Amino acid sequence: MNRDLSLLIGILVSLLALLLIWIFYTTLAADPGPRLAPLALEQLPNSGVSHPVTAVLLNYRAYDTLLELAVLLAAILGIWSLGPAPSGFQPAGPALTVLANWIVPLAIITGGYLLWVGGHAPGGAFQAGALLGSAGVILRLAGHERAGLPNEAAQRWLVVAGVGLFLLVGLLLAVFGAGFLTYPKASAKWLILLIETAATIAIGSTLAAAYVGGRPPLAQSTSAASKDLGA
Amino acid sequence: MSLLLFVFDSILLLTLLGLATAAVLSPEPRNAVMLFIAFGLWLSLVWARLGAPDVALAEAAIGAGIGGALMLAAARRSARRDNRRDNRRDNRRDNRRDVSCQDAQ
Amino acid sequence: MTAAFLYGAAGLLLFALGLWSLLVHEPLLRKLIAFNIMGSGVFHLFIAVAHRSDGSSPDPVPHALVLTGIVVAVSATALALALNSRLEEADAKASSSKTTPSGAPEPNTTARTGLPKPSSNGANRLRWPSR
Amino acid sequence: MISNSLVLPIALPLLGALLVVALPRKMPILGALAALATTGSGLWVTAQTWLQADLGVVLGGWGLPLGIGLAADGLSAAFLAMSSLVGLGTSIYAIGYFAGSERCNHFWPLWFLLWASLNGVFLAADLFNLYVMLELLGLSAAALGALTGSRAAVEANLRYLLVGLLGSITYLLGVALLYAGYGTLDIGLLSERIQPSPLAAGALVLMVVGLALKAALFPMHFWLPPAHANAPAPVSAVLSALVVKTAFYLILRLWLDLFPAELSNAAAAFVLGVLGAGAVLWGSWRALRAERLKLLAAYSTVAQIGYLFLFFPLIQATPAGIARDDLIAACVLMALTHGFAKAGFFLAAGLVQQKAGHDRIDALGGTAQSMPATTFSIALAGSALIGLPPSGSFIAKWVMMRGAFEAGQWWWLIIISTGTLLAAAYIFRVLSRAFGQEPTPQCFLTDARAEIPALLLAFASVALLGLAAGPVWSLLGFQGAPA
Repeated sequence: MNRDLSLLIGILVSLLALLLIWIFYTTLAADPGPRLAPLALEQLPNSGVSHPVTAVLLNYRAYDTLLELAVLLAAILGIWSLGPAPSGFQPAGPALTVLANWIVPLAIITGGYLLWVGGHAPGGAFQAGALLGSAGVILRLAGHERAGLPNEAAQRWLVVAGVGLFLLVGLLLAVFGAGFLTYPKASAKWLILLIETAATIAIGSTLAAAYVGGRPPLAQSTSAASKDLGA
Repeated sequence: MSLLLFVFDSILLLTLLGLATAAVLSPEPRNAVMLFIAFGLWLSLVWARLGAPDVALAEAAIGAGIGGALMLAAARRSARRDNRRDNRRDNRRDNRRDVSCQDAQ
Repeated sequence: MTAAFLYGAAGLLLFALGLWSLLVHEPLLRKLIAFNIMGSGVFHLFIAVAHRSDGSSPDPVPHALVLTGIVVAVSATALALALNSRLEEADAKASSSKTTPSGAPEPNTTARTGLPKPSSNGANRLRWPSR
Repeated sequence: MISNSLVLPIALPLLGALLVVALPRKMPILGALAALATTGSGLWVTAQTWLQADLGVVLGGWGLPLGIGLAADGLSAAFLAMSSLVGLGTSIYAIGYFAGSERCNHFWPLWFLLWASLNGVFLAADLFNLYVMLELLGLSAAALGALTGSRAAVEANLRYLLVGLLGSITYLLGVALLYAGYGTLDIGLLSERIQPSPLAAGALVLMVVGLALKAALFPMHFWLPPAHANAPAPVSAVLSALVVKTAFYLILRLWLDLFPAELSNAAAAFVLGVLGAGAVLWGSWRALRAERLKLLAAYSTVAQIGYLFLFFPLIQATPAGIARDDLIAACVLMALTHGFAKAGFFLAAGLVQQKAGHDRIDALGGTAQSMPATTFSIALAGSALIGLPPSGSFIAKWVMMRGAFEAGQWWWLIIISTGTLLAAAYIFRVLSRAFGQEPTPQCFLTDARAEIPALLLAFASVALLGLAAGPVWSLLGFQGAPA
């Protein structure tokens, strides 16, 4: 891009930044007004978890989280629609293989721990899922073509697991309970843990699949079926 | 707020802005991604200071970790493609030079 | 109050820095880094606002929003990179087929939309076209 | 239970997406069933809103500031009805269009995610939830647009994805500022608390600019024509008819419901009107010059979005009362008419492209002869795009011109009439080519499954919305349609 133009844009953007900072200053100087924090903390004992962020994510604003998992699903479906994955890396040298053999189980165990601890301390499905995903990244770097993921048909189930279970719980609660995603107080803890587990698995496998970067290689049986479908 | 804390906050933020500027200004893709990962990790440090350990953890693992890994893979792929293309172009130029040499002889 | 202002202002600066880079830099990877920095700026503002009252515990709602935002941003990055890699593949194929003179333009697509032709120098650039 | 049904237009397509991902072998059947269920639930919500009252529900059982609200009033219901009917038509068309293609596997799940987010935007009452919805919309729309896999399509949709991301992050910055100032994300609560202040003004500008980028308002429209013209036909139809409308719908919603009147004032409305006027003139002109049918349709979308923004200065200048209600209803009617007409137009253009192997306007001769029903659809949809009676846009333009006259803003009249003339020119250019040869009578329908949805959508834009515009008024809670 033209140097003068980029300078001009720079000046305009700086002015915008100054304006925004001034606006922010006037906002902070004014009365803070009502905030959601006291309310969120007050309702915490009824939410089924004792960690406020998890309560917001999976109870008060669970609908947002459901949709966020759908965004992740849209991304991986978009990636798959673009064609098969590029070929993987060469099988790694002994050092990386040994490292992968240590790190991957460690990441999975830590992920499980983070998932469990999310109910009452920092942690939860996203952090745990990210760890699972990074385990997949390391596996792919070490030469595993599919980043430790199963075949295509199973991957399809894995990436929908999070939204699927979430939505199913929500709809069942709407039909038999108080309303969509309205957990009964008694079972809230277990429902949240169930949803979080499915979400962790889905997030982990989706992130790993995104790193693979394309449609998984078809297994023998399903490839025949999809040919039928294509015909 | 104590002066010490103010200085501490300022250093945290200046480093953060410095890393972001460096990441944005770096023309070489792999360096830019490395700087971006460093920025993400530093950001998670800042968020931990602001009492948001959950978000700090997620930013380190997802934003800097997975996002960085994705970008790094892309930077490496495009670098490899550029190399291959440059090699091919060099080969072609060499061939042409060979031809012209033969013509001259 | 001062800390919240400092941190919030830094978030706004990050947003502006990312916006500038997104507008002026052409390679896709740089645009994506810029977009991620813009996003981080907005998230940073949320976290600073959550931290506002120095005494009490921070507001968990913005924290949850930012967690959601981070996952959304990484999803978008992954999709954009996949699209870009597809584009680079197409360019690599096009430039390798150009070694033979039969590099016939694909009918009905590029030639007709008035889109920029595949850049021959490889590094994939994405302009905000005005043509 | 009735307010729980608000969830269904979002949950059912989401469920459909999951099912078609998990069970790819059952794809077309599952897809058709889920499409029917989605349409049914959308129309059910519309009917409830129309016959009874506005619906609202706060999910999670926590009450308002903490939970996320869903709401359906007349405005949401009108757009929801459009997305339901256009979505159903497109789904049926897609069964035929993608038959025998491997792309079918990728179309259905992404399309259901897109549909869920469309309905989700129309029903949302929470600013952050809208951000997530907009991102779901942007990602699935860009992925769908790139489905043809051609270089042009991938590049155009990569740009579309980035522009969408820029738009939604700008919107999110506005939301963050509002949260900093007022501590809530619910539109209803916020509208009670919000005061004219630098903060509110800044948030308004950020949110409207971000959304205008996604709505392709001139001069931020540059990404739209290549993205819409290179997508597969059913995708182009939903992109043009529905996806850009969501951003427009949100601007209208924020303008009418959220921000205080001191901020959404005459000057701001005038800016939007001027940009709309630019879109009308530039979009129509480029449509006239376009060489391809689908590119013509895409530029025509730019122009039609422009008309919608012309309503803002008029709504602003008219005092509350029947005249203002008429303008708002006419604006919605215009958006709906364009939705149906453009969907029908793109679906028909897709058939022409499939049959002829190209969609160059100059080489369309004989289309009327070989595909009479499709040509008829293009003509019907075209008459709605021009604004000929009895289409819905005729009534909308009539109300708009009357409003401009009464508000003393005569200059908009020039824009509207110039745009209409240009639209007539580009539509008749297509039709004159299509009727280029002596017609020999053939079967009216050549491929019923694909041609009927296009025909019905085009027909709806002309007859349903034009001859029976009254329901739009009563759905919005206003008194009868203007004579």
